[in-house]
Amino acid sequence: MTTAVPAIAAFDLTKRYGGVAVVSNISFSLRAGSKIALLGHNGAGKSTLLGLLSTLITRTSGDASIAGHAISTNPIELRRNIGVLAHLPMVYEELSPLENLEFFARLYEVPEAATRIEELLRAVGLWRRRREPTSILSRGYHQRLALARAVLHRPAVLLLDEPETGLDPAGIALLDQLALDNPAVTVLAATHLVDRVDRWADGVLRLDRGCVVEAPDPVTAEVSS
Amino acid sequence: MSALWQVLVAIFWWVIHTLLEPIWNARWVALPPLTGVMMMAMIVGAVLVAPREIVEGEVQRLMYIHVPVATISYLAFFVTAVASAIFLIGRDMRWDAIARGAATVGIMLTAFALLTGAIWGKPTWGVYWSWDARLTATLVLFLIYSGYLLARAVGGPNDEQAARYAAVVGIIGYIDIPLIHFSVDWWRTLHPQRIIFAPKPALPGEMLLVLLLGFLGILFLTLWLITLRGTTEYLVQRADRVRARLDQLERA
Amino acid sequence: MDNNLEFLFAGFAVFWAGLFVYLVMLQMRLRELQQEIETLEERLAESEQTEQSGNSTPNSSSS
Amino acid sequence: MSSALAVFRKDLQLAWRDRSGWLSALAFATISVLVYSFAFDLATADIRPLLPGVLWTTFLFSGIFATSQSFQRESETGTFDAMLVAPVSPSTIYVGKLISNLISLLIVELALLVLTTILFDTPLLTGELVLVVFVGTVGYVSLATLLSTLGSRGSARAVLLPVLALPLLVPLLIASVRATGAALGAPIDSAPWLLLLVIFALWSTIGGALLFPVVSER
Repeated sequence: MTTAVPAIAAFDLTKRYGGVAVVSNISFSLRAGSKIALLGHNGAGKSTLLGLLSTLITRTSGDASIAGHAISTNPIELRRNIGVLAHLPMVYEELSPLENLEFFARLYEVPEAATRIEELLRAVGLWRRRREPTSILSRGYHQRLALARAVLHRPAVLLLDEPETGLDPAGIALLDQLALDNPAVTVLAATHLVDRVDRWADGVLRLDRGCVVEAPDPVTAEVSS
Repeated sequence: MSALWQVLVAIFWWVIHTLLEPIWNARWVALPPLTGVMMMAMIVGAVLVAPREIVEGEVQRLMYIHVPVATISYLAFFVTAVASAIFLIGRDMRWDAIARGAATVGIMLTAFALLTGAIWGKPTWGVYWSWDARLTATLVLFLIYSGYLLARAVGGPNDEQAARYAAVVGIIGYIDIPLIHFSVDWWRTLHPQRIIFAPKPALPGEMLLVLLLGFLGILFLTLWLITLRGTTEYLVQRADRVRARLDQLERA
Repeated sequence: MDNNLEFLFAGFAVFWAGLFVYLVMLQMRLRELQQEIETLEERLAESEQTEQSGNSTPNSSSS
Repeated sequence: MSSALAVFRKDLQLAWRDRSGWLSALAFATISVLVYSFAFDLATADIRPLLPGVLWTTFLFSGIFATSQSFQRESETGTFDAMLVAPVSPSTIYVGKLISNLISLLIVELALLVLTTILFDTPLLTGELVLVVFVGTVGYVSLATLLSTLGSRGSARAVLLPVLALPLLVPLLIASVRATGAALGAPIDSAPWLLLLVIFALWSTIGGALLFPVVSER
């Protein structure tokens, strides 16, 4: 009987650019379902850590695993379980919100994609304008569309890089509903809105110059059958 | 990775460590004198020992430099391709330094081949450049690996992304060689038949001997240059790493 | 056809001179780099001292 | 493979919606042909020996130019990362992008063939010629798609890509020009140029698919 497999875990994860270790021997483990705020000054390595965990950035040494899949051995299986939100909008400006989600639904092979897409577009308030080219939508709607793309395939883990950027209060409420307050999901979100953190986060992972200075207590003894 | 693949990789590294390591360690001791002796023998051979070619006259003695240099430049690019492949597998930046060093040496060798070929060609065929199949192939290689260096220079000495990209160019460039030779050979050939590698050697004994000296001389020279150049690239990487480390500390 | 000695000398000169210049440049570059690395590593050792004594935050090791 | 089709369909949608990509390649190709016509005085001279060279240099330059544009757009808006984060191997993304680049460039090339047929009143759209153009385009597009991931450092990239790709494409250029010449009825020389083209196309497609994950890493 496997108890408490950490949703996200890192083992001496390191990323070196030339002589500088931007992420240096980082180890932590996060319980499934927990909501962790990733804090730290600019250049502390937050985005690089999120990039390493989402397999977008290749590690220099060490390892990490998400939902039991290691980035070193089966990154494809790992990516099935993560939803990613980064600085760049990561949506196609020339395609409409509907076409954007249809493409990603095919890429992720989402079952009954049409209903899922409609449900999400309605949730983020883009259903009425689903056929217009995304380029004419405001930055906030880009972020909402990106959020919808991140949760489209119902991932167990969400890796969000400053998800609040560009969102108005209604958008932030959506972020809470879809991700931060969603019990079924583990979230690791880098954020600068520190005053909101204690409202949604049940733990903090703080980085300083590539090292962990504060982390939630590691997932207790793993007993696997 | 499948078990078989891991076994192969393990054997590969065992070969590298047990066989090549000692040779690699002895490089500074062995290579310079060997190169010196061989090059001396080559000069004496080319100028004095080898008989004068009746038709082409004295300038034909350039063959003892041109042919070895043109041939061994392929070895330099082979080192680049293999070092690039090892870098892509092990991601160890030292192999990137060796690949880059070998490419630089390879480009220099091809430049010498083209130059001596032109100087040899002028009195013999009346033209500096004759679009001959083999010279053209050498020129194409010169361009490909100049592109390799340009692609590598896009990033800094320790820029892994630029190193990976350049490694791909280094490997593709080498695999392209047979295709280049086929297309260029069918396209045009003026060069005298391969007098050395022709089934029956058209060269008298002494010429062959001196040519062999030339090959050995250029071979050791190339190995020595690749080691020198590789070490330089490695030191550039180390300096860049320490400098980056210093910036980080001073900025903090 | 045998008065092409000047081409022979030209060919040899190009090769040997080019090689010699390249080797000399390479050796100088190598020596210069070795010195530069020594000075850089001394400065690094010093500033790592000041960093250790200065504050206790852990810092990453350099390779 | 379905994800490769997804990438392919999305790219075609993109190419249709944002026509600037391949339209600028078509404009570039057309202008090149006109420039060659003036330069080589193609109006009067017997163009048969020159036409294959004119066609293929135009194809190569406009193809490399269009492929690098399409990739730069994806990497700037972060959509390339969005695909890399999907549970698919980068090679399937490469296959998807390869096919969509191939289709849009084949359209540009066929349009150019029609234009050249009109301009120089020579029957170009023969079966054999279209086959040669297809195989040659597969060859250079697969290499260009692989190399278009070159890191973009300012303007250097727009120049650097052709400088990097063209020497590698020399065998393809020679073979395609000779095969096109043969297709146009030039005196057949013994070399099996189409075979060399097919080998090159296979070589660069397989090499591209295998090496794409390496160049798409960050």
